[in-house]
Amino acid sequence: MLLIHCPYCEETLPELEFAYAGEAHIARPADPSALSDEEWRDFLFIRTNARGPHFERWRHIHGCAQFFNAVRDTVSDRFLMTYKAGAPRPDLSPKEDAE
Amino acid sequence: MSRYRIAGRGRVDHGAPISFTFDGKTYPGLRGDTVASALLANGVHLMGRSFKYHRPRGAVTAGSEEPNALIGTSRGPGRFEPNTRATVQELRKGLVTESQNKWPRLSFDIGAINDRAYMLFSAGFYYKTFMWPKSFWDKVYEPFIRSAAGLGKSPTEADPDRYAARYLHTDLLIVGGGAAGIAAALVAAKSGARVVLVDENPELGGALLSDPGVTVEGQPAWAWLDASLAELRAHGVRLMTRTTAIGYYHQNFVGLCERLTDHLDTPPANAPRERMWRVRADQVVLAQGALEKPLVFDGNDRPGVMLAGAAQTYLNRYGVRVGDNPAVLTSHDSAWYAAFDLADAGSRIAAIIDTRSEIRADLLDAARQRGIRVLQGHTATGTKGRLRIASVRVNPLRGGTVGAGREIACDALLMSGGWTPSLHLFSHTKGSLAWDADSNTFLPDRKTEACQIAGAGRGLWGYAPVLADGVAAGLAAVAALSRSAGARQFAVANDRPGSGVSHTELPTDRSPGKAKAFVDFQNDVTAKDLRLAVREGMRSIEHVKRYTTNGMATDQGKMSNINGLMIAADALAKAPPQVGLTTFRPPYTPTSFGAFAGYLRGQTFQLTRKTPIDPWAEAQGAVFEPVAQWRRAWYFPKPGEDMHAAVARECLATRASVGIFDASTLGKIEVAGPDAVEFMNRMYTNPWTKLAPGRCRYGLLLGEDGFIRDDGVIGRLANDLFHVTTTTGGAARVLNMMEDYLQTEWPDLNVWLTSTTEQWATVALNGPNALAVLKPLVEGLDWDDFPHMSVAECTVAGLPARLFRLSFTGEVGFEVNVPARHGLALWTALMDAGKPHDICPYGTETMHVLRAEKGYIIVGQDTDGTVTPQDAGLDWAIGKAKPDFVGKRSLSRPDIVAGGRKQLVGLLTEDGSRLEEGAQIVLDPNQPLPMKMVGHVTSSYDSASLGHPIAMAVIEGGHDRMGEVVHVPMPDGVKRARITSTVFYDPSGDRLKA
Amino acid sequence: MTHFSAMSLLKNALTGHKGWREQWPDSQPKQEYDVVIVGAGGHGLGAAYYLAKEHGITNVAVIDKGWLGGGNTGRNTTIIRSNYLYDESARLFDHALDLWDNLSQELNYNVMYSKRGVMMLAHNVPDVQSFQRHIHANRLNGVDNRWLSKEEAKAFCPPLNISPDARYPVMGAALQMRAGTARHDAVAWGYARAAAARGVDIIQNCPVTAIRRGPDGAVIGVDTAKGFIRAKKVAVSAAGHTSVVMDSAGVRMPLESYPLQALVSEPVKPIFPCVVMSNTVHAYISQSDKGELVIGSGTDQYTSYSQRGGLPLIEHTVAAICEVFPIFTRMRMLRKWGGIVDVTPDRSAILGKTPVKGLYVNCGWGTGGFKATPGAAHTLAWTVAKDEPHPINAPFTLERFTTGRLIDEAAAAAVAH
Amino acid sequence: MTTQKHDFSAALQIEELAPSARLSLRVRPQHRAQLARALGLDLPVRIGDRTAADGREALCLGPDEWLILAPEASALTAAAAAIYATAPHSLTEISDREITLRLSGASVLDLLATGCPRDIAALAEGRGCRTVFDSATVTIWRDGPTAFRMDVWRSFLPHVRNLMALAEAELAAGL
Repeated sequence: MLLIHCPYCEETLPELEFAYAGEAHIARPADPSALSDEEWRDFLFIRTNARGPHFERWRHIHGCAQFFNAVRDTVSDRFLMTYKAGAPRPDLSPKEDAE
Repeated sequence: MSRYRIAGRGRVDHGAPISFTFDGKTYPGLRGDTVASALLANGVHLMGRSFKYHRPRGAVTAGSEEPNALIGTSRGPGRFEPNTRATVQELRKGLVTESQNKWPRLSFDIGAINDRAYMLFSAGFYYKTFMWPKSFWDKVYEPFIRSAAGLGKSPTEADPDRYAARYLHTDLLIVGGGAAGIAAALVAAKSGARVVLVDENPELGGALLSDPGVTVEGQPAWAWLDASLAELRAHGVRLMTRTTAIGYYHQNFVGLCERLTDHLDTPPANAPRERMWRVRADQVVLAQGALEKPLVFDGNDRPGVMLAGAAQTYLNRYGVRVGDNPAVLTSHDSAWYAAFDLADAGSRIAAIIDTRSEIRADLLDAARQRGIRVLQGHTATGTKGRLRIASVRVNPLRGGTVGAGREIACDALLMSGGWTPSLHLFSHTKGSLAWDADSNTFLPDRKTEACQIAGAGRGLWGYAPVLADGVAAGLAAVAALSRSAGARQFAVANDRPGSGVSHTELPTDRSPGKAKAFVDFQNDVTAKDLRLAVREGMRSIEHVKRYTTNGMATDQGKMSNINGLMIAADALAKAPPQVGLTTFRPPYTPTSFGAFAGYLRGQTFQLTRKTPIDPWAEAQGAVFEPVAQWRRAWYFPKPGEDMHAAVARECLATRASVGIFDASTLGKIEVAGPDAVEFMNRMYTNPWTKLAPGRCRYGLLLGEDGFIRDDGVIGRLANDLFHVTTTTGGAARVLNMMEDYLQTEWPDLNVWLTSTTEQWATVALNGPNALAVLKPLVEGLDWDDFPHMSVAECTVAGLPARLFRLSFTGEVGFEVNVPARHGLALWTALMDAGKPHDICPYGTETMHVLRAEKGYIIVGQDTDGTVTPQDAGLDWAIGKAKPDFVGKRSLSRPDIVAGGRKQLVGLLTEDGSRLEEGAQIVLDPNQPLPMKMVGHVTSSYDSASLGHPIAMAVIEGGHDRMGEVVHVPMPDGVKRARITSTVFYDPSGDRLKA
Repeated sequence: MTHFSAMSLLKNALTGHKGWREQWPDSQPKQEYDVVIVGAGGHGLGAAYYLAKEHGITNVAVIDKGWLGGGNTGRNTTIIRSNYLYDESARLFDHALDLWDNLSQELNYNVMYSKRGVMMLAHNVPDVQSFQRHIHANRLNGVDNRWLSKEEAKAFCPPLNISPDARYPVMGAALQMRAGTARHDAVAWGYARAAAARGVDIIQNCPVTAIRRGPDGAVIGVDTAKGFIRAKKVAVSAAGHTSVVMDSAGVRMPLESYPLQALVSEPVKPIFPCVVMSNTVHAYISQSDKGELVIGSGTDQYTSYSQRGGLPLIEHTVAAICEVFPIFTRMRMLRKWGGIVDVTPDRSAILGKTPVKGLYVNCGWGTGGFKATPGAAHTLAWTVAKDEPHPINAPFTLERFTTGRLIDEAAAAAVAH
Repeated sequence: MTTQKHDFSAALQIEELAPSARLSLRVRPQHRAQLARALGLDLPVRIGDRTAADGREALCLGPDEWLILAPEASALTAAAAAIYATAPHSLTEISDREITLRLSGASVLDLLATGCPRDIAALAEGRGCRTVFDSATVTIWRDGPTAFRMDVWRSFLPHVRNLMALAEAELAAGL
């Protein structure tokens, strides 16, 4: 069972309080009607499925109820960081060099 | 007392005799015995039969790694379990045990015929045969293979015992209560940290319990143990025995299984049998010690052949000599001490046979003092004895050649192939291992978790270094907790240091192809099986393991993995690390299903939600159905009524006068805020801007993929306030979906969502007399401004209420919402008010029938996650003018706008019979299989009101096929059905206008 | 290739099994192949076998980052069935079932296909409706699947608890008699041996780091830990790792990889005669030839390549088993493990051509890959050989996610109201 | 509904409390102070913090969410409604959504540890949290070293009580 740091509660809590909510930073297009079928497919279905650091969303469903973002290494399952929804996608390159 | 039990010796209670039965025979034992130690005390070595060859076997170990001595244990009805390790099961009053995998009896087992034909049962033999004739596989071969395998018998009765679970948060978890673990705890305890020390055995102490001669800090080992444990208790360290760390999960989450009652004569009432501890520790110290390796030689599995360390344990912990004249066969110093202890206890050591030519002088002296014959540089090439070893054949080794063999008589053979660290939990964390060429074994290397490994668990030997290492691990853990503690040193006297060499198969002068030199005892995997696997192209240890089943027995390879690897590597002419080690899997030792299930059994298996009106329904003898997490009244049978009769009566009564229905399970969401209407416009397909306060509207919710997800009637209570209802099963899903869009896509909107599902109890009234029943109870409502599809706040029966006027039946209908605590009161008030009108309570089945008569869909029944609004004939619910809403874009994808989609229609059979829900529809009933299916029946009921059955179906291009006849091929013939509108009852809707 | 038979076994037994030769060589890569298959699981090895046997294409390499059969092929609960709802799925899985039926003889390798019957339990009205729909659809598709009353279900599987007081009482069951289990390792080994015998190279411990494309965009080969390997065609059959491999060819996939756990009990004498699945309580169980109860769990909620799973999920899985089969609480779990399953948005596979010339993909099998092995392998070989869809895999395109023609078996079992 | 008292060993007391007014307040940070004034109750900003004033209690459950307890709701709703125009918010009465249990006694932490994955012992006195007990979302208030309140959704209560009954029996058995 993972340990997850909720950026709103500022506490590190057991996974059972949280619900996974899929890949992060896939914003819903402002005007879907302007999109081609391929562009719309990309939004709906295409996922990075990263092996390594993965940008993803979680919801503190049994807590503050907030959705937030996280970077988790999908090989070790270890969280590199969590941050509030709407915050910019963090740049990981220095971190990757360090590894 | 049997001559094998030494009065007063060991940690058993010689003043507390306990008798138990094994295969029907009663044996004496002592409090503190295991079944194995008690049987050995009675001179019984034969305890089981092996898996494949049914060879006679005795206990080879004294612990949880035992592969041979597996027994069935029982304590009355429902309390039988197979495959229990006799070396772990403690004696208790009335314990009944039996041997396994034998017929007719342990001492004479027909299955042992396999042993005669063992050459046929080589590794992977079953892949190569049993293929002809093909039909024989199911009928003959497979049943034979299955019945031959399988060790013990499964329980056949439900288990009356309880199981428990507990979360535990601690600073430091120490796994293993031996010297290293205790030393780590002693220093950590002083740091003020919360410390938990667990051990799988009934007592803490580990190997010290088998080495009473060792002196620590000037005290005999056992006295030092008592003092140390007292000190730990004084510091509030939580000491847990009979508790196995079964799995090491992410971020120091460790599962512990505590065995609470299996050792008790009479467990206290309601006591759980086992408890699963879900531990989260900031730091973990793994001090699990090492496992002794068997030596691999012909006949190394005969009853009486056991690990030297086990014999030493039986002697010193249980006061049991495993034989009168045991021989010792070893490649490691540790076995010499076992020999000395046994000799000092009165056994005549037949010989110490050591494969090494160079032996430590002090060991040789100690042997000489005891008059023990020592054979250095010797190998063992065979054993004799049918159900118990009678002799071992030994040969001198001279420069790689094996000299002439001679028989040495013995009634036990104590072997030691050296020791390998217990790496299992460390491996669960995916920590990497490093091969240590000196000790020929794997040691823990790179860590992935916040843990320390101490003592024999990382290859150390002897109490002095192990205690020091435990201190170091304790200090490291304390430092990692940013606490501090003082170092400690433990002076050790009479230590038992040791080293050794390791082997593949022992050298032999006989044909290795004939040798039955076992590596995996339980699975009967021999060295030659492993070499055969390699010869057949199995190059990875994973392939070798799976091909031979080496290491897949219930000891999970604790006995066999390293020996198997050494032999496979030798056969591949590779270094062991290049061949790799198989992954250790949780649980560390086999763990009962009950312990995993914990409280999740029976009525607490999964939660059942009940409405405030549920007690009334139950008292009325309602039949319930599970709907999502809820239980709902399905129908209310009168005496003698079946479901069909009850539902027909409920339907007719509702259409004729008035019916009452508990709708409390419907999801309810309060959508409030200045942007509420904008939010509703974006979420639902319908337009909401023009909906006036006080009015309500059917709402349709799509997924972004354009398929129907949920629906419900939504009331606008005020400009900024909507009362949304969802399906029963969809409530949580819909709220989560709304929150998702609100928080992540549209955080700018000033609107908030609150679940009010359980704030309100909801009672539906339907029927021509619904108004007459309700009206007298209502206050504070302007009936002149309350047409169909209205909502208002008022009081009903004196209770604050949200009153909806809507209909899911086609009759005049209302849904009364009152605060949940008043739900039952409202229900009874309406029942009373309805008496003059023969008000009829109805359940979900009648609700389904009534709505189907009107063609109202049920999401999840008439839709299946692939249905668009157009498919369902709900285009009218789409706000065409709206630029966007969730799912809109998907509705214009090529295959969504393409023709031939399955569309919802009504169906009436020509012979007036009822169609089966799920029945498939074809256009040409005479085509061969596979038939081209154009749709299926989604809903089908007998309509008492209409006097004939009705059905709804999705059919390709159905909306353009009105009036056409389609065919429904059933096993008993094809039914013809005509496509109709989905509205069967009161198509003009007059009854609503009443 | 030594022919396997009772005779050859006996003959070798008498000569101390000296006669057996390796079942497949440990090949080193050649410079060029007609076809390179990425992923030496049952699907990839099977495709190589059928390419050689049915299409005469033998200059084929199957490359794996680890040992053959070490992925999901060797980590699943070995359930085989074909009683799927939609025509597309039913055809594909029933094609596989037909091939399973004769696979031991075809490969001269006993894969122990055990037609024990797969029984799926219905615990509520929507389950019943869904299963009836499956049964009717299967019947008209010529797929065997029939309805059992709860008493019939109990008779077919005596350990079953059909008490009406259960939290999820059994209301009946759908039974496919042709379905069952097989020995998973034997499938990989059997295909490997038969493919190698026809000249296929099996290259193990050789991670494919990238798929290389030429100036015209077509595939020209793969970069591997053992250097560049030229190939006219490349088929990716890498399960959980497909996204990563395809990404190197510039093809982004609608896939997510989730941890899936399974477990076995200690072995016991025969007690469980069939396979039982319950989607409502999430329990899947059968008994292996060895006597172990083999139990499948659900996927963890988050994507992962760690091949580890959490404890809570296992607790719920075991609890579900004990709820449906109360006699098993005193059985012990011997071993549990994790795999990585690649899941598509509609939980159906992607099998066929890609936008890249010469590149083919077989993925997205989720938890259902093992049962499809021969069918997937057989039709993939056809598509690679002919560069066109096989009638059976034609619906399982990548395009369907653009056009909206999804094959959503899971959604069809959706429950609300 | 009347308060159901139960006769348990002093080690553990589980009782259902009589209902009182409970409201869910949602408001953006910039309007928090206004609402606080209107409700006559400071609204803490740190999730888990609580405040109390003349019979009213507030618990911060999220960045924009507070749980308000009061003897009676209408006064609060009226006061809040009065400033809605300048301080838009959502104040929803949920008095009947949950039922509150009072849990107390020496072994109360053990009881909670049978169902709560988070470290409840680490929850400071005078604070609260929304968390999960088995599969039920609950709100926990710590009122003393061994004194807690637990708000449980009404329909989940029978399940939670069943589990607690098992735990009680187990604790009484002493193993």
